[in-house]
Amino acid sequence: MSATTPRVGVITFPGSLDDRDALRAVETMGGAGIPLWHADADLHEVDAVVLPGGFSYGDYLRCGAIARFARVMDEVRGFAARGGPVLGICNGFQILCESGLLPGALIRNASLRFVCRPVHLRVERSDSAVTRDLVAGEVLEIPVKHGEGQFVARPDELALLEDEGLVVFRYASQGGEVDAAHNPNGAVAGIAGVCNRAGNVVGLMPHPEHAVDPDVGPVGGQPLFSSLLAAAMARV
Amino acid sequence: MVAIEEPLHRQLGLHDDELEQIRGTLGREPNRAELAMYAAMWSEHCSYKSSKVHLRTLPTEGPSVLVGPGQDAGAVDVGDGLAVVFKMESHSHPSAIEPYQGAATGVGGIVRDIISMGARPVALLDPLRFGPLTEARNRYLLAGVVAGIGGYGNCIGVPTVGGEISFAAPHSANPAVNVMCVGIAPADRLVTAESLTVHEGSLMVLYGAPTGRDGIGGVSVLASATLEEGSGAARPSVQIGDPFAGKLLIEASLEMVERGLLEGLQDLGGAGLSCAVSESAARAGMGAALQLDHVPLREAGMEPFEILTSESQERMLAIVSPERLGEVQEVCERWGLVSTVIATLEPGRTLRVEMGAEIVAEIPAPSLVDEAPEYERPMTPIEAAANDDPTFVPYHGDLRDAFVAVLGSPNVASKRWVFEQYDSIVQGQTVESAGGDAAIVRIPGTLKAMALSTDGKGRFGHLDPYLGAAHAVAEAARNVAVTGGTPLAITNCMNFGNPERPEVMWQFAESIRGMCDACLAFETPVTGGNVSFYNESGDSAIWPTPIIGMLGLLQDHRLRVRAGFPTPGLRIYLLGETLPELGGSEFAEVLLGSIAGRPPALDLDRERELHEMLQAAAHDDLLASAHDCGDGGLAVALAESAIAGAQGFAVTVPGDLPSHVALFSESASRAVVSVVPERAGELEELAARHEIPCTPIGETGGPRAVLDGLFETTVDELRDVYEGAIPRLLGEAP
Amino acid sequence: MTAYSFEVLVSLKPGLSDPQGRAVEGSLPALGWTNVADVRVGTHIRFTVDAADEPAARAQVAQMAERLLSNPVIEDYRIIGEPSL
Amino acid sequence: MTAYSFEVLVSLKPGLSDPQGRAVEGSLPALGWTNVADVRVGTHIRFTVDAADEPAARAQVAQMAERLLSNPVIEDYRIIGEPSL
Ligand SMILES: Nc1ncnc2c1ncn2[C@@H]1O[C@H](COP(=O)(O)OP(=O)(O)O)[C@@H](O)[C@H]1O
Ligand SMILES: [Mg+2]
Repeated sequence: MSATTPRVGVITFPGSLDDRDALRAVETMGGAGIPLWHADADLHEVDAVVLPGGFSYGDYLRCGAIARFARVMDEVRGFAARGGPVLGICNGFQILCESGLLPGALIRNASLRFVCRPVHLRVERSDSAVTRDLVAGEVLEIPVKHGEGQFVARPDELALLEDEGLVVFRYASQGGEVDAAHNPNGAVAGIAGVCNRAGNVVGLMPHPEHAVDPDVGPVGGQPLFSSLLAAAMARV
Repeated sequence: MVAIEEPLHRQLGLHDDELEQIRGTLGREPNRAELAMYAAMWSEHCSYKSSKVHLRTLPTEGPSVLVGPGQDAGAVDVGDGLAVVFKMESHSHPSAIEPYQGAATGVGGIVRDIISMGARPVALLDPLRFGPLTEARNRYLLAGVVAGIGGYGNCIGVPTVGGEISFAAPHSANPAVNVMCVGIAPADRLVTAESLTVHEGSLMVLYGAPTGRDGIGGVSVLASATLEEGSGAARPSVQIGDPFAGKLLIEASLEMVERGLLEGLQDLGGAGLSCAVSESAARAGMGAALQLDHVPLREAGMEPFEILTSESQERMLAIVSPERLGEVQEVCERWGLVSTVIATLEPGRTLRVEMGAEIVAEIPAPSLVDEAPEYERPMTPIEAAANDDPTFVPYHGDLRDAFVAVLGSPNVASKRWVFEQYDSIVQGQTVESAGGDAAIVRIPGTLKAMALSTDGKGRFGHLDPYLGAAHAVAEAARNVAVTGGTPLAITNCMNFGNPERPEVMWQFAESIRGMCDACLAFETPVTGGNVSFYNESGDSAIWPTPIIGMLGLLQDHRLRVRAGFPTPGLRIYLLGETLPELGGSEFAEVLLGSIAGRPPALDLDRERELHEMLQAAAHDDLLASAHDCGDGGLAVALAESAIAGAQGFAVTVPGDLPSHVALFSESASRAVVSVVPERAGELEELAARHEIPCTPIGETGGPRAVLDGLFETTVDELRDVYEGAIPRLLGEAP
Repeated sequence: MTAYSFEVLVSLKPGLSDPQGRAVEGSLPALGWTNVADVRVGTHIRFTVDAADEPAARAQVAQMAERLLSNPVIEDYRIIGEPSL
Repeated sequence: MTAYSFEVLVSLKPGLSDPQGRAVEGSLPALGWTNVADVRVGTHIRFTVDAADEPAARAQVAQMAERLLSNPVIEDYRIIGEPSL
């Protein structure tokens, strides 16, 4: 591994499930995947952090409610404040919202059922940590799998979020149309992913780590990881 | 209902002569705790006392079998130093009482069987049986069971990649909920009875959830007797699953196995601590001293017999040498699991249980494990009714309507509503999940993949239990073969009524005979399974329901064959021969209201020849698609290939059978394949070499589905019927 | 007709394992709360009922709690009328 | 020290969509209840706190509700002391 391979840390919380998958995706896309442990007070000098999918603490009480108090989250907060790229996937997104690092919250799907299927996402901005290799308006195919992925925000918060352009991805048709028929969970305004004001912290419900290997699914996650690696590279 | 005046042993489900045997073994009167331990361990569910004599006849050996029946799960060598570990189990009785928790804890239980072999669980499949969805209670049960399987499986990070569901009236009172779990381990690291390295002074460490009054008498009460109306008395046995703890158990257990910290490992399932401790001691050929005071309890004031037979979920028992105890406890703590030393292995064969200063039980461990009674229960054949075969009933209805009705029948229609509630992709190895013929899951670090299928043939088994079981094995193997995989071995779950009724026992024996013959023909040994009796209410039993879980292997997952027509312009062939066989068919049930006649014949050699031909074709990358003909016959196979590939077809139905018979006969040993025109000759030659009838029937392409001279429709209409049927029945479709 | 407000609190029957409660309880010490015990997590349903009088409304709420809002196989419920919220 | 019992009732803020509440409300008419409105489903957490006195206990419960038991971005909470159950 060359000295310039970006190091991407993937945090394992008790109940994380897609942590190995995220590490594999990082490696597939040319990065060095570094396992991080929830109880550690150390990010091991990584250049980017991924909070993976799963059911941390069983999703008991609320998704992400308990994991946000993990010791490692103090480090993640500091890393994010210094501009470090942070990606939260599914449960990782929920943890970032619970931590206040991202706006909004995620509640039960409108159907009240878990849903696992490929969806299409429209890229809304090309300057976040995971979309710098993309252009706004592009459509990616990536699977979702969640029971509590309905993005919600108070009306005032939602208006602010839209005004500031913090929406990174929306559920859409293959042609890029955002409508109820292509929204798997009832998310307000079709919101699938958001970022913070600086654009370095991004969360999304779909699973890009399950969309890099063409043998087992679509490949819409590849540009997200290549963008994340580029953002990490900028810090090497 | 059990009368209050019944003596204790009978209340616990022990017969008088079983009590006599216990007195003989102990040389004295058993006390309450001892009686409870025997009752649990000798229950039908734990001891297989009614089924053992029949199970013994099954073929269990083969060159690739590493572990056969008799342990927590079977194991098969798949090369590259790896073993696939798999097993199926029923959780039907608990699911009938509380569908969500019953199904969820069923998943937890079978997953722990796989862990206890030292294997990482990598796939789940869920064969289910319900009553018709026109009844509100059946819809409630379906929704609850599916949510429960997803609720547990999704939360522990094991993908649910397949399963099957069918609906029949006899399952209204008794749904069948079976779950199969598949794991992978290095072959030389399997934890088995043979790998036990215990010695005097080895410690038994209980870790996981605390013990409560869960399912006390669960095995004996729930799964070893008929559920009476209301089932009120069984309610305290309902258990709440904790998938979060289940996930922690997977990680902590596998870390301990990988680091070589353990001498043995055992899950806690039926009969709880009684089973885990006595089995571990008996397998080691030793005795044990068990201290109940050290068992972490969830509730105050638990009696010894309650602690001994509690079936609290999410617990495991590790056997550890004293030098490794510190490391074992450190692993548990890091994963947030409570662990305590509860027992020590001792010389002799006695299991001694202490609480406070008192000895509350003292039993020879082997008497619990190996000396349960065995019964050769009486059997009475059920005569098949004569002259009611639907094959020869003239059909004057509209064939297009019949096609739509069969395709939209809940047994045939898409189960997307169900399988989209399951995480089928976690772990990143799922090449194909539910919706195809067999699920395809890669074996990490190799080009190989497992091809997994579960099958049962309800109506066939009802009409002829021998043929029903044989067809189930054949279909499971065919599902593997159409993907290009080689069937390796099976596990099974035998779901039946009350074995004390001679008709049920006969159905069981016939099913075993059918399974046995088919497994011999396909050289797919039986590596394990589970028997679920007493699936009946009043005097109405479920249909005999042997469910087969087939493990197949693909040498190169990139060569696997899909079910859908991928492109236009392909030649479509029917492999195999359609005979006039509508007995027990979907068509007969849906259009004629008939569940009668003889199921299709099954020529096991011919079936095997078809599998070998399909494997050879896949190996040469000859097929554009392959899909077996099952429920709904040729018509449904064509529709499913068209829907899956979003390609229409124009087909001429071959042969001179009446059209409805040709379309809907469920003759065995058939598949619909497609091939690029340039290679059609190769396919025909290959078929000829295998002596498989190979009939060109049409071409793929366009938006329409044309059955030449009969009728036509569109792929869009077929998709709407197929995908919409179950959501419409559940009141959720537009 | 008057609109009466009710709340129904649903919790797992005593004796049944409550994984959620256990997980929440387990997380508290790390947050500095070491003096909390017996955590049980349940559901809480709030709604209004149009009825002629309070007893009629309450009778209906009991029926609703029994048949729909709780699962009597594993849960108990409790009704609170007119919440202050 | 005394053990004080508390319940914390957590519900989604008014104005936010409540999928569970909507599902319950939607299923009522089929069961014959057409006079129910404004159904909201939330969480209900019960526990005991060891404290020197009731105000101390209550102050801690408020902190717990604020930091862990509810998500202030989308939820409100209410504390009930010493439930009658
Ligand atoms: N139908 C069957 N066919 C073959 N073996 C079976 C069958 N049913 C049970 N067995 C075997 O009997 C043993 C005991 O089964 P079971 O009690 O379900 O396992 P466990 O003790 O792990 O729960 C297992 O090894 C199982 O594979
Ligand atoms: Mg077992």
